[in-house]
Amino acid sequence: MTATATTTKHDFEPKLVAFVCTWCTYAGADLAGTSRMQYPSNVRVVKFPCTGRIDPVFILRAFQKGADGVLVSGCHPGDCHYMAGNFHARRRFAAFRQLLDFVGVDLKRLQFSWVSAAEGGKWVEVVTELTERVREMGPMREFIDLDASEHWSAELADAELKAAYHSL
Amino acid sequence: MSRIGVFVCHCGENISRTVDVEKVAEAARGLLGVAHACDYKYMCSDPGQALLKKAVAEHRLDGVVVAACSPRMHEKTFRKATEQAGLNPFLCEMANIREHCSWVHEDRDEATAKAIDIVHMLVERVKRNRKLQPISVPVTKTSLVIGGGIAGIQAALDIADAGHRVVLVEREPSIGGHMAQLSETFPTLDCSQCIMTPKMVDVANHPNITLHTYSEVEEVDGYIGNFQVKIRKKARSVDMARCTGCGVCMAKCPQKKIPNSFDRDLGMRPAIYVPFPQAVPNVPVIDRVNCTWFKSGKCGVCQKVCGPGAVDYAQQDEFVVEQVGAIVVATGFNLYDISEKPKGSPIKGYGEFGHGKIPDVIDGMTFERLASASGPTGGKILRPSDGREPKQVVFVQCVGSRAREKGISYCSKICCMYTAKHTMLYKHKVHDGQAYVFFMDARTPGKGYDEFWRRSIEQEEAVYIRGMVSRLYQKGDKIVVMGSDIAVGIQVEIEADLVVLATAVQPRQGAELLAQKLGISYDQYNFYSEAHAKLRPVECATAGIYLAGACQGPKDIPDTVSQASAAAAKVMTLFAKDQLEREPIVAKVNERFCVGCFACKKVCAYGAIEEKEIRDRQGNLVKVVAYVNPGVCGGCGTCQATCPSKSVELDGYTDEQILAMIETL
Amino acid sequence: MTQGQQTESTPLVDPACYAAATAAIRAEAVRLLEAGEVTAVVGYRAGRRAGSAMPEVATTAEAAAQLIFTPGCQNNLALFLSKAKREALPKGKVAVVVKGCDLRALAGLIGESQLKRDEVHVIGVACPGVYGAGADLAKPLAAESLARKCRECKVHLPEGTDVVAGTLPPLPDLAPLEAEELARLEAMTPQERWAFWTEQFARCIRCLACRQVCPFCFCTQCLCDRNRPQAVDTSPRPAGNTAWHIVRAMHLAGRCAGCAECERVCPMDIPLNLLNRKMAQELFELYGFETTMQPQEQGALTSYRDGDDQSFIK
Amino acid sequence: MKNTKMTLSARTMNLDFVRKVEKLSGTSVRRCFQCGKCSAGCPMRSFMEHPPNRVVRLLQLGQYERVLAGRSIWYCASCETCSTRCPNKVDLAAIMDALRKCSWDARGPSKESFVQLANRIFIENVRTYGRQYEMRLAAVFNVKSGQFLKDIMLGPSLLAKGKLKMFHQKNRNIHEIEKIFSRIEELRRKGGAL
Amino acid sequence: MTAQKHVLDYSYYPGCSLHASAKEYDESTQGLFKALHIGLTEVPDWLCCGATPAHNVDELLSLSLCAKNLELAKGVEGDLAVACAACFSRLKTTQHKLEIDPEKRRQVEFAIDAPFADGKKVKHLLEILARDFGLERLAEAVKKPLSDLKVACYYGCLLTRPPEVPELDCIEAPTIMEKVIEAAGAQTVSWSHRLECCGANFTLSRPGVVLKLSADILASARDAGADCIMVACPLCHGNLDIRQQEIEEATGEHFGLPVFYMTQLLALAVGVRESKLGLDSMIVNPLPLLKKKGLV
Repeated sequence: MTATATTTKHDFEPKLVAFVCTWCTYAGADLAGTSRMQYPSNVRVVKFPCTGRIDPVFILRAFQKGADGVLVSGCHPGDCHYMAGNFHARRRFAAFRQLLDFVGVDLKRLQFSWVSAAEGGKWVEVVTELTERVREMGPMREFIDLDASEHWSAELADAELKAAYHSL
Repeated sequence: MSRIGVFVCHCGENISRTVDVEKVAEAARGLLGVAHACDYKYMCSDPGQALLKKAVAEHRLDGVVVAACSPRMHEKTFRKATEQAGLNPFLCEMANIREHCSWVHEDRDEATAKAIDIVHMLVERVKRNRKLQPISVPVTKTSLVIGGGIAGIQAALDIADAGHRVVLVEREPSIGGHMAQLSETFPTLDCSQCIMTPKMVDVANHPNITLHTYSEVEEVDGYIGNFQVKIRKKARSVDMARCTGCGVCMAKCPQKKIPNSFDRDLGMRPAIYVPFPQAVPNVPVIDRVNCTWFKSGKCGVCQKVCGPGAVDYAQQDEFVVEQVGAIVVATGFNLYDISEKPKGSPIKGYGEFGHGKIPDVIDGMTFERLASASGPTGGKILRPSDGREPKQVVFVQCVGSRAREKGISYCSKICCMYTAKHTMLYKHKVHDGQAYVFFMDARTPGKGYDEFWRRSIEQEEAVYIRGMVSRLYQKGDKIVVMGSDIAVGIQVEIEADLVVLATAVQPRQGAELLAQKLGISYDQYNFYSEAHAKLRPVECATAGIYLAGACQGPKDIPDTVSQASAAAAKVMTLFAKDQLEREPIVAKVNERFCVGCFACKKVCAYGAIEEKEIRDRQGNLVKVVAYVNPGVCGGCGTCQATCPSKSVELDGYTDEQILAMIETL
Repeated sequence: MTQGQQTESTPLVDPACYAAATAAIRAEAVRLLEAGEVTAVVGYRAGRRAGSAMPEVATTAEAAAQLIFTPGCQNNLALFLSKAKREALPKGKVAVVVKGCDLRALAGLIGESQLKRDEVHVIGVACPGVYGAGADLAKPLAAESLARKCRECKVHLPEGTDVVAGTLPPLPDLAPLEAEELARLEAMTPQERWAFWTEQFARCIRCLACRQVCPFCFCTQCLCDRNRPQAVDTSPRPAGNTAWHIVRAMHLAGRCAGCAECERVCPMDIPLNLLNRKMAQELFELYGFETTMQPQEQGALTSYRDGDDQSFIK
Repeated sequence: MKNTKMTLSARTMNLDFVRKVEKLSGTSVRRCFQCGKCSAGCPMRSFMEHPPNRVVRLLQLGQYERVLAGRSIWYCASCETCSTRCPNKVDLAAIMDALRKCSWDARGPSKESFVQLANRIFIENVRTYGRQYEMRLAAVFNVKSGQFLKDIMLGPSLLAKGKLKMFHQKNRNIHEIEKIFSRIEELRRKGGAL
Repeated sequence: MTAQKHVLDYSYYPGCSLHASAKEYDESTQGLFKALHIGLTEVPDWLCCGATPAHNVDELLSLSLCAKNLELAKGVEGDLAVACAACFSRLKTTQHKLEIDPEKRRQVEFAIDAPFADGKKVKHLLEILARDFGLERLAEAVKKPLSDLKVACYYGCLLTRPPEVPELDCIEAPTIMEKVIEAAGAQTVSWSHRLECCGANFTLSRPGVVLKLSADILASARDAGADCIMVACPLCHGNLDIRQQEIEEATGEHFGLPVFYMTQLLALAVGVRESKLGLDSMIVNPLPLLKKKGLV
């Protein structure tokens, strides 16, 4: 978090996206700014009214578009400006991360956090930690490779399939 | 093709020290759809804003990105400037390159690269912004107040004094609520009736207040500014217009031995009665369950003696529909009954305290009636069993409250203070009597409260014993109290003449039913929930409905009155304008695609989503879709994230906008 | 039949139980149509291939008398009652034949306001199981030809229906192949799982039969067909396919009735039900939520509790 | 006695005794709300069977026998830590003085005789000599308490250092002292004394 | 008396101990005050203040004895200088109680058969040195600074109490002893048991109590790195010095801390002859320490 942390150059700089709610985490990140705390510049913030608005598709899309890590952050339970948005989000993401895990996405690239408007320090900590972790892991190859790969063109190993193909 | 203008602010040196602002402007210029980009020392200054307005006109811009500080700082400033330049204010977005960039990074290249990315994201976003118009909802400037206790009375008077019409609905035959039952009030020992009855009369005489007593809210429809309320006026059997309140009917009624619940069944009343002499309105009501006429068709004395001919046995329940713009809920509380099984508790009441079967074990409200000058004993403290004056009185606090296994985990808040008051009232009336109080903690946060409690010990010589009572049982004409003094660490036994239990404050029975009618939320105990525990403590999550008093949680009189006035102030704020205006960040439904699964409705914390029928020209039902009431929608967007087909969209945060931002990665 | 004699190829149950169910369905269907209680009965009739069956919307007593119930009755007929498919049926109250798994779908549709309980007469059928993919329909149903979902079915006997056709014969315990497969995948490293699913999804030709057959894919406009904005690539390439299947699994989480029709109809044999089962298992472990044969007011992901797990949130 | 149940009634709570203690000590017993700060700081706490706060609590309940019977009041060192720090300005040190006086006057049934004995000898010394003579004080105490050899090792070294004087100084105010004592006794006989 | 005029003059109430077990306190006080040119005139034929035993069982006796002494002191010019913390506390308390309680005053006046002598200011030696004489003047008078000596200042319980009586210093965090000895060039240590009770009252009846309490105090001073302890009360001194060896034997711990009276150290610093300090009366021999520090 000091000057040395930011001036060190690394071979790989990950791209991070943070989906944050405007009332708590966005404000917490603002506080980190007004307190002149330092953290890696890898993160790009997308502001939402509430974590309840964040669709899992956005996370998927971010990975597909080249994000190496995704952070989702909102108000602590009970602090939601809209009363219950973060509670719904909590369930939605608990399910979604299990799904991603099941299809083989390394969950170390996906971080969830509660950062309140008063927790500038926690924002810095969460972003720094995720950046460093993802930097260590290297680029997220999976979706990039997927995007580059073409449609299935399996060999006709199956005799039945071969016969069917040749009869066309 | 969009024509976006990008304005990069130096913020003095706050941004330009670490971000190469010229480079950011140059990069912005290269973005598709950007028609103009420049940088300036202070965008928020007057010349900075003038620069923006000039550029909008000169370059015919259709969107603006100001790359500067946090939108929480200056979004309003720049949206206003954009509006003055002739664009819809919602076509202006801020790229936060100060708090999120220049202030938190030191490497100039990195910070500049990030700033360019942030600007790019916002440019893509603003290209997809829609023109939004502020939402306005008409407001009916009449308020409904439910409950005629001190909370409802205070709220009604405040709103009525501000010049707005108030409809006050009270379930009982008279307003007054619990406060009318109290003898004296802490911490000043004012006589409750003395300070309460003038307010009750004010309500009755107020030209702006329509009072419906012996009435209940039947149905509530609509939303903030526009509620329709159906009120059931229960048949009183007495014509309010004709009755003069002379009281002859009550005097002549042959049925005189009906326990009066107002006096906690200690006193008796006739079948045609007012609950207490100062009742407002002073119009009796016939208790049809106990009235001989209604039971057997005989008697009819009251009708015969009534000069004005007000007694009307044929009266039916009536329904009144009122249009109101705001609702204040002030339905108060019930006291926990030790013979009852509280909600969610596996245990049936307090067997160890005799299940309410010991006649000289009473609750605090009964003690109030005994101590009240207008009560059944004329203010003398007498035992219910034999009418003797008790010389040893034991008070037990936290009965029901703070008893998790009894299903109530909360503190009832008022018991410590009223028990202290009871010990004083007792000492004032029975000089040679001794009061004992078993307590766990004395919770006296309030102005003059702790001093009051200490006074009961230091001056009125009440003996406070820290420790809960294990058991009570009748022994001869005494009640043996088995307790422990945990400061000494030994058991204590007292043979009491009278035991007074400070029973828990609970929500009104059936509180949840009213909540369901109103569409407001309630907690695990059925207390009504406020929108925010700290910042919106008098508002319900449902817009236009406000809370006052103990229906929200245990409260004493000062807190209740404060909250009632606060609720009234909220109503007045709402009524200050003819139209309710609000930011247009609300959800909208695409009715073409909505399949009416109502997942959105399930997740909406505001109850903003309604079911809307789509009919063809012949009036045949085509389908049922969701409809977002823009007056009620809070704008969180949880509905959109939940909707499988994305048929509901939050203006200002559409999928298109968000995905476009992600696309820039 | 005792446990000891059971092998993968011995007949699972006495075929007479299907005949009994068939008779009961016919009787009920004929009665309903003749009495005019319903305008149609959605059931099964024999297909052209021996042993196969196909959905039938019977509107006359004659047609109703042709209804059957056999191990070939694989289709989930609840599908016909979702709004998207409702046009296939005549107006008015209809009756539908449902197996236990189909009934869960029907209950789900009621819970999601797609139909009202009183609009439908539900004929439950005691179902020992149906054929799986690639089964020889000429042979009686045996463990080897039983659909994978049926091997560990917990809803052989529908509950809460207007009538139940047939009775349930005793059934043997069979190895839960699907659960084993799920456990096998769960035991893999993320990289191995990614490789597994990449291989699976790469085959997908985006025919969308899975969507077509799913009772819960009742949206008139699918998110994944949209191009403005485009959240999921529509072309049948690996990236878009992966996204499609992830989004579909997410949309079905807490809703999927487990009928496994998506997997059955997939021409590329992608084990789609594994995804749905995984989600159901997680929601049960996290929130104790299960899809049931009775409509539920709140879904797993449309409700919450204050104390929900948040150990994954920093 | 210590752990037996308390039965509370107007009869069993000796509030007159409490009032007497309040008068003697000039402090209110009822003010105490049992925060325990006195016991928290009391250097003698570990020697007492009733910690200071409990002494006050028993007084509040009028349980004077329990208080006087114990040795707690005689183990108070009069360091006044309790009075100094009490949030309610309950002068517990003064209450202890008052309780000891009550016990002393009543020749009460306290278990603690050594402290009482030392006090008695001290006061007798003052009465006889006008000043305190440690040598005599110690010697008489040892004889009366039956601990003849107590502190025997200290004696010679103190004597050698000149710290123990063998002989008393003559005090010209000695008759004044006797007068003070006898007047107090007179006052007490009349029943007017504190 | 020397020819030089006194800068200040006081009447003096030494108390019983200073004429017996604490005679070095008396000697060093006399020596110090002489060196500083402060006059001390002992109240003739003063009486015992009654100390703890008197007020323990008979408040009236305690008040009467003190009132008698105050009356005697009236005969000598100057404020009343008191050396012993216990006497000081009793005298001040008596003044306070008789001021606020007319009933007690009436009875005391009857007992001593004289009107109560108001207006005599009772001052502890510390107060005289720190305030009346002044720390600057005290520092100027120092001839042999105690530079290398690390002193644990022990107030004991009674010096600053009770709180109602016009205070000598802050009740809970007094610094007056530290200030005085720092003026003499010494270093002071910060330690935890400055105000704890040594159990003085029980030295005769329950020595076990004293051993326990005093052991804690000694250990705390030692652990804080003190070379020695400085006291301003003969009772404290009695327990910490006279019983130190006994405590070491009982606890098995080694302390070896000389316990000085405040006046002994100050007198040493202002150049009073060593023989006038009563160092030889101390049970824990201070000479090795003082030699090590080059002070004797």
